[in-house]
Amino acid sequence: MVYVPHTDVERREMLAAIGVNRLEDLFQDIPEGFRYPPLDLPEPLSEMEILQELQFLAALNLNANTTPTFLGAGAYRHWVPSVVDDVISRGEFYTAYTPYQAEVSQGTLQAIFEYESMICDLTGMEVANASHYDGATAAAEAVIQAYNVFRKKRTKIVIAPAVHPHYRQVIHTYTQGMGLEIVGGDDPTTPLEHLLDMVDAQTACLILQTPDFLGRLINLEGVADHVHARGEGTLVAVVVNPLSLGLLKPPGAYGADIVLGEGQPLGLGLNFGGPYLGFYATRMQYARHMAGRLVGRTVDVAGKDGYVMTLTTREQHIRRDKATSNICSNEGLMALAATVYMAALGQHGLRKIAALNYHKAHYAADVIDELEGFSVIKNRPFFNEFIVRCPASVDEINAFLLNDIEEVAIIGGYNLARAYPRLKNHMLVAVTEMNSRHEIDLFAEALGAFPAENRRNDR
Amino acid sequence: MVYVPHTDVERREMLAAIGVNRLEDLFQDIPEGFRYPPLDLPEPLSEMEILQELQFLAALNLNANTTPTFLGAGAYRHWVPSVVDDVISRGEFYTAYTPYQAEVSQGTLQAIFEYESMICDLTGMEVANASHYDGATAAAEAVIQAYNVFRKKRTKIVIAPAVHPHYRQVIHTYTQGMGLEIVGGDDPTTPLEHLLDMVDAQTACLILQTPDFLGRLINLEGVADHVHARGEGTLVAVVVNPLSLGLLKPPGAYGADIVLGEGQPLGLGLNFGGPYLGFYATRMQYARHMAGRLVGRTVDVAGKDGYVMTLTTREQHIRRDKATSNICSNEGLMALAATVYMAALGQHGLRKIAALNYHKAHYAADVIDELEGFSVIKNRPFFNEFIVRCPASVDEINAFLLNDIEEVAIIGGYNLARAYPRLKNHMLVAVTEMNSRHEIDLFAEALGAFPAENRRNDR
Amino acid sequence: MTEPLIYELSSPGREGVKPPHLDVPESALPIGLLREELPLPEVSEIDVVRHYLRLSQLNYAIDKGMYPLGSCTMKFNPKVNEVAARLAGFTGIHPLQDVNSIQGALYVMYAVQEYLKEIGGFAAVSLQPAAGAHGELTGVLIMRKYHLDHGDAARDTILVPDSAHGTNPASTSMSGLRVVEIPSDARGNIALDALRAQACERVVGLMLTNPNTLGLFEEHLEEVVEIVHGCGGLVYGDGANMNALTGIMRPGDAGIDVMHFNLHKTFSTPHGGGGPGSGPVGVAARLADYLPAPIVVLDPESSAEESPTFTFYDPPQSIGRVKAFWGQFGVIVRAYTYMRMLGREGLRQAAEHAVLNANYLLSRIKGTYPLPYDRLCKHEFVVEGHLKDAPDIHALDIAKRLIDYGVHPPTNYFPLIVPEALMIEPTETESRQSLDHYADILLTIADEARHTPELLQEAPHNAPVRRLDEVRAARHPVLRYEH
Amino acid sequence: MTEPLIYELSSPGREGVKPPHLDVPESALPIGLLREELPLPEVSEIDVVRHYLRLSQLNYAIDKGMYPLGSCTMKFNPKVNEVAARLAGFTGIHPLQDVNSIQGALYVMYAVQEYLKEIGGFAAVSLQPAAGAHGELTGVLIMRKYHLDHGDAARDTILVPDSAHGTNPASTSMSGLRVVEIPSDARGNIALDALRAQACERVVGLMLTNPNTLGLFEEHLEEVVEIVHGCGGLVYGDGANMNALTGIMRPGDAGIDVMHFNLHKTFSTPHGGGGPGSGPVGVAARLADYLPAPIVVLDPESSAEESPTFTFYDPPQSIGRVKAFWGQFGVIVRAYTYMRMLGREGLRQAAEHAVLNANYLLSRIKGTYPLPYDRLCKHEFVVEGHLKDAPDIHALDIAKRLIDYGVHPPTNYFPLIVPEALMIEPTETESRQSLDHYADILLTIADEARHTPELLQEAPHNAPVRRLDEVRAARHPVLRYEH
Ligand SMILES: Cc1ncc(COP(=O)(O)O)c(C=O)c1O
Ligand SMILES: Cc1ncc(COP(=O)(O)O)c(C=O)c1O
Repeated sequence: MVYVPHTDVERREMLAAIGVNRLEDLFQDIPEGFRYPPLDLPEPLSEMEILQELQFLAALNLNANTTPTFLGAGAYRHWVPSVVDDVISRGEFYTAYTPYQAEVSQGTLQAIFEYESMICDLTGMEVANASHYDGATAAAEAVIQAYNVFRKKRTKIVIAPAVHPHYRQVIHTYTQGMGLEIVGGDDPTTPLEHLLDMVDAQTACLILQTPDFLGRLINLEGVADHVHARGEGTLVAVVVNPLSLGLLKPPGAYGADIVLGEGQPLGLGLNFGGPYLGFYATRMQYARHMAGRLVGRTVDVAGKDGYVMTLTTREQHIRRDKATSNICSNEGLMALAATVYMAALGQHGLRKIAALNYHKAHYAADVIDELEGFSVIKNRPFFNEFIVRCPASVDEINAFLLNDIEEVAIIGGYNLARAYPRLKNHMLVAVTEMNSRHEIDLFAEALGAFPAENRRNDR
Repeated sequence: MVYVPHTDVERREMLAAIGVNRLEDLFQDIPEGFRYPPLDLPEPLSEMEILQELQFLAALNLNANTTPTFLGAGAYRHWVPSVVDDVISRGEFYTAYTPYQAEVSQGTLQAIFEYESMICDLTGMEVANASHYDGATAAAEAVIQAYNVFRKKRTKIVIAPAVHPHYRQVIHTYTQGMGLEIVGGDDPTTPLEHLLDMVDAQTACLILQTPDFLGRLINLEGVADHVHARGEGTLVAVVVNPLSLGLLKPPGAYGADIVLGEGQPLGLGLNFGGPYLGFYATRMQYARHMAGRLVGRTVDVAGKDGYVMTLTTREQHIRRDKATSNICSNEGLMALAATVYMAALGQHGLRKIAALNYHKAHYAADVIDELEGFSVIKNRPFFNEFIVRCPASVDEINAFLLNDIEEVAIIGGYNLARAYPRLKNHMLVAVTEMNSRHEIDLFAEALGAFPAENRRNDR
Repeated sequence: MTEPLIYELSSPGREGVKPPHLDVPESALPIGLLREELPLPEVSEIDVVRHYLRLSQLNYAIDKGMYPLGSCTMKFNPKVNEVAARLAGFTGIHPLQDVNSIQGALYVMYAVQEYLKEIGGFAAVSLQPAAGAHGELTGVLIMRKYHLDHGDAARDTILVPDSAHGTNPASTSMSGLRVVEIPSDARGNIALDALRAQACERVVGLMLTNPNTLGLFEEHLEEVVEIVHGCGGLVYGDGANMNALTGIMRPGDAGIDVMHFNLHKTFSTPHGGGGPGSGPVGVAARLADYLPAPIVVLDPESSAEESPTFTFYDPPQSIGRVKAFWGQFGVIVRAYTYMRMLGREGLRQAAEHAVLNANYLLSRIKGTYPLPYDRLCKHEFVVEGHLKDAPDIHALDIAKRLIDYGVHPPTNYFPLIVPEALMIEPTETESRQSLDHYADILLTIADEARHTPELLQEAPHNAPVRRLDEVRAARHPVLRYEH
Repeated sequence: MTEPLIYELSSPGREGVKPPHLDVPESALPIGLLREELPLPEVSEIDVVRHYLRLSQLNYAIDKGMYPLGSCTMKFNPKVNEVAARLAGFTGIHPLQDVNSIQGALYVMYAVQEYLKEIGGFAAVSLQPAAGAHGELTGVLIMRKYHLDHGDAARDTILVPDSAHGTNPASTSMSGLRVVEIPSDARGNIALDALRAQACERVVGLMLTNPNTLGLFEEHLEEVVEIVHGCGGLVYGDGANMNALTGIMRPGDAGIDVMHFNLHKTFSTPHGGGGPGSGPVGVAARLADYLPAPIVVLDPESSAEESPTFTFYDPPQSIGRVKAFWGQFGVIVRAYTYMRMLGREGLRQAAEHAVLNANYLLSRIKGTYPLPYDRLCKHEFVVEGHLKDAPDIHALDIAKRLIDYGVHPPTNYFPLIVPEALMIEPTETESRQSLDHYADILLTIADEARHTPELLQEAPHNAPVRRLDEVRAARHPVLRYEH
């Protein structure tokens, strides 16, 4: 046997206890034609062999953590303190499941309660759920929440075109059967005022992002009040980079109804895009419209404090087709990682990390802006990501950075033309606390070395 | 502050409670001339920065685990199942200390009890201690045990010249103040009978090794009886590769009084030579002469089973200068790793790993023996290490293997001339379960490609 | 001892782990946009370590003992999975890196797609969905769009058996479709009459869980598929229970058109206290073009024999993207490790022994606990947690009493069609000793139920907390720490 | 619940984790040499994981709470140390690899040697010793050989203060030398008269622990060194207590000739449930040639400025090798990480706060627990675990009662010169809150000692086991599992 603990004797005895002769007999109820098909799958490997193969495969990838990297666009290379993995590697955490049995799940439950509290503190909101799959699906759930708040009577949704394009796509995917009218367009230069003008009393929600996909910080002071009035209650959902909130005003402070985003910057590795963490917070009045799990504090029969999953009547296992969402398994362990990250850095550390991102990005913008042929778009404040106008297509420049610099590979920024075809030759550059000054200088130098013969003036 | 948890307020209040003003005041009793010296040490680094530096340093080393490696000579590249690190990474194990308070150390104590039991089972002995620093220091402690058994009246020690040269050196270092006469010489071709002839009634112990440093398996059947008789009780200590005991007769079965060795092959990484694990077992009659910690089973006041450190009157903290050894901290965590390794593989797995080592080494010996200019010395059975006579100095061949093979670096075997100058051009080749057939063939091919012009006939 | 909240360990001004140094000049901050308070905890690393270690010890987990939560497949998660997923070459890649710099990762994804195709009998697989329910939504949207694209706009109904998991109807309604519930028959199968009655031109498809949540194999599988296909509908398979069938039967062979897999169940990736999961979706050939974009394919420009390279591909009729990036890659690496380690033979054996274990445990308790459907079960079974001669005892009491014996209770009160359901899924990684231990406890508890019912009603007695007041939690919700 | 032995979980024929495949032809086995039985456990990986997880939860550890074991410096072990030591480029190197292929490792060793030289005020350092006691043996052998090589063969005595750790006399006698004990004076210093009386031409050296095991700095340090040097002896420093002095004072400056460091105390490497430790030895210039071989040096052939390379070097008068390879490399990497992270400033602050914490805790309990020497302490202090108005209570009772409160007891019954000693070393990584908590418990216990002494005498009450019968363990030793 390859993996199961059964010895031959045990297996025989167990079959006898059941009253069958062979393992195959347990599958009599499967139509014979389907039973035991030939399977084109590889032979078993031992642990040593599979690890050797995986080491080989892993080595085929370029590790951004040890490569000068300026790519962000929704996933960021941040430093993860060692304590995070220490905690989430504990079998008691990662081999447990959803805390259905509260009495033997207080560790998970209390940690979720702490997570919810920290997300509230970070965003300035009143209630946060236990997680979504990622920022994009959290955004889709915001639309659904708003739709439900208005008892499916309002069908218009306004989404800022500079909301992460993947998020906008996922919202479209999720809601394709709901008959919604989604407006906002995809011109990222659309002024905020135009978007606000689209809000009307049929609008369930307006979705904004700051820093937006292009890295720009949007001043949303007063916007919620305006939208609430204009839309007669239209909800304002703000997508936000949680790390930026170490520095920036929380959306709760300027009246947002829903704050959500990708929690990956809070102590999760790049991991080729997942598992990540959708965080989601709203106002208490909407708690019962919210998707996802919620943990609350209560007491046991002896009066001792304890934690339980609560307000579960929103959920699929109770309400089935009337549930606020179909979500069941979420990103529990990733939420734990973010909790440990926020705790380990604490308010001082998080402020410092946010400031490091800010200062380093601005330093990088300054040095790049000085390069012949490259210019940084600086008309808006930014956090850790900014736009560089380049003298050639971003793909060409990135290929040059990756392959043609001596002794080093550099992972360049995101090609904005992919998301916004009009933004040809525009690179979205991300800089975090992991980019040393040396790396930034190297990057600028490499950009500067992009050959004249490949530069074009037609931009 | 760089690392301590104290806030400024707390520090002030604490100083006030003590009745001093400043931290410096706590050091008034230090002569002023010595106090607060200038220190030429580097500036503090954050966790991210030091890890980046360490990643850089680690990458400067050639990782034998991912390089075809044929080097052994006392430290072996073996596969370590993932479960080993999982267990020894648990904070409850690795951030505890010696289990002085048994009631809150039952985890450590029971694990040591299991370790001692497994070492007894593996070696065929009656009692094993909780560990020594490594195989070499365990060997030195065997000499001291024997010396103590004969109440320091016997001063002659016979050591086989094919005992690991480092072990012999450490024995010399340890015992340099004891006035012992250590005989046995350093000609590894000395026949066993000659060594046995050196034993007399003044001899406290005879130390043998199998597989010996040259990889040879020595048949020790009857040797202990012979030595006991000839030496009127002379102790026989056998140094052994614990993994070989998955296949081979345990020294306890042929009458050894002490069995010891390096536990590294039992689930410890190469780690550039440490931390390793000295294992040590003896007969019950000598338990009170043994060095190191011992854990035994007992009961608590309610009659429940539990484990405690016992027979502590042998130890330095009780007996001070009369102790059997000065050992205090030992290799607790490494013993735990070995315990988990032995448990995880179990009797079947350990047998199989031992057999893999045996078969692969013999396969390698066969293919190398066929190479022009290379011959394997096969007059004795071997386990996973054997001698190859080479057509040039081993250092030259190793440099060739490391640097001159296309697309791959190979770590060749041990240059026996370092330990035994007469064994010029003799390479000690180790082959384990981690050497795939492909690696072995590659190695043989590379040896075969050693250039004719660098070969010499003067051997 | 109760563990305080991490907030309660704060000391004003205390710093945690140290961020790196600032090695560039400071820039002016955007004054109007800055926050004032940031009321996060102020603790040191040692506080964090101790706090979460102590919390962790309040948890039960697979790594502590048997955890037979029905429908969840709480099998052992081999430790090698964790090592594999933490290889720097996997954890350190950015999802938007140049495809030439991520070939190792793409290979793993490609291989997992291929293996799942083979295991499920499907023409194509997407790894993007993040969990089972996410896979369901994906699958239902695929079915919906398929009909739309074929001019079948009137189809608005999904048939869902009454034994289905709550995510099935919930996914349906999220897709904007209508749920029609189909009852079960006396043997736990889908009631064929009822199904026939509902099989009409409004049907998008049927969501079939097989083995169903009773742990029973659908005995009329071929008829069921025929009926649904017959009315132009598609059959969705809820693959949460594939641990019963891997290597034994390929759902695609039986006509299942779409199915999600739960890598966190069948393929041994850890449940993480509630996630992350991974819910790849496999589809029959006619639905391949509808999969969420993108999926990993062999680069058509590379030579497959010599050195194949991999790239992303957007299926032309795709329902769209269901997640920001490519899927739960870290989970996928673990599943790959597991599948490769077990191989053809091992995967089949895992299913066989999952079924062996469930039937064995059932055989040990079935005289004692009422069994609503007395058939060979598959990987799990459902009994009633309600004993004739202990009328005041409920499934919940039995569940809580199990805690006192140091094991984890089964799923309870699901599936809904069995009163006082106890749904038990031991999984194949439990040894016979472990099953016997669990059975012995269940038998002891049945005895206690009769003779000392209060022991059950007041259970648990020796858990970190006693029974918690859920009503209070819901009536007076305290959902965050108040400063 | 008691956890069975791993042997008791065995099932005959059960296999654990799977070894790799045999990919070469089998060879004939050496028949006469083969074993028959191999009575190791037969368990699966899941059994192993659960068993050791459950065992681990029976332990107390720094990661659970304060662990003020005097003389052991149970400071927090930063988690980054563990990551550092597990980098594949460190764990995967063979100790006998070509030096050109291990330059990163040699650099780390070289740097640690340099840092320890600077911290200790020494001319040279060897990292080979595996623990403190091993360092002592090394140091004493160095002193012995130094005299021998200088024709001073009559020297056979090591002076050891009565407050010394047991390893000091034990190391002395292992070196073949004679121990002469020197008493302490009323302030806890070495009694100078007694020292003078013994200072003669038989003296190899004095073993000085400073601060001593009472946590007190030797107030006559300069006289002590002068007296010993005056009679031609050397002064050995037991550096176990360097956590009080790092960055504050360099022992070498005060004339200490040899000293071992405990990396597992002062430099935050974890104690591992009893080890591994690491006990590097630093020496003054005149002893540098005696260090155990080999040590790491700058390769004289490399250009130190451009790209220095490192190599091994055998000191010419070396006492020899004390360990098979180069030292506890994995421990050394952790210590390097710690030293670099704290840097000059942080190392000094660590010592300052270690002393602050000890004095603060002392200030909180000193009215209650008798303090034999009322002075400023350094990193630790010793009180009597014997209260005037609770004559039947012993240090052991207090220690065991502490367990009931969820903290770890101090060292007890050491040093031997204080009756009923409780030796308390909080370390700098404990916060004020943690110290107050511990002090509160100690004060509560003192109260209990007077009013409910049986609570102490029967303690612990809520540990995994109650007090264990040590006499029985020693009289009827059961030292292994019997099949
Ligand atoms: C039968 C069944 N379907 C679907 C799901 C949903 O899967 P997930 O939790 O991964 O979303 C579950 C989860 O328990 C299930 O048991
Ligand atoms: C003062 C003193 N010296 C020496 C030692 C021995 O150190 P090690 O346990 O590392 O051998 C100790 C250990 O506790 C000690 O406290």
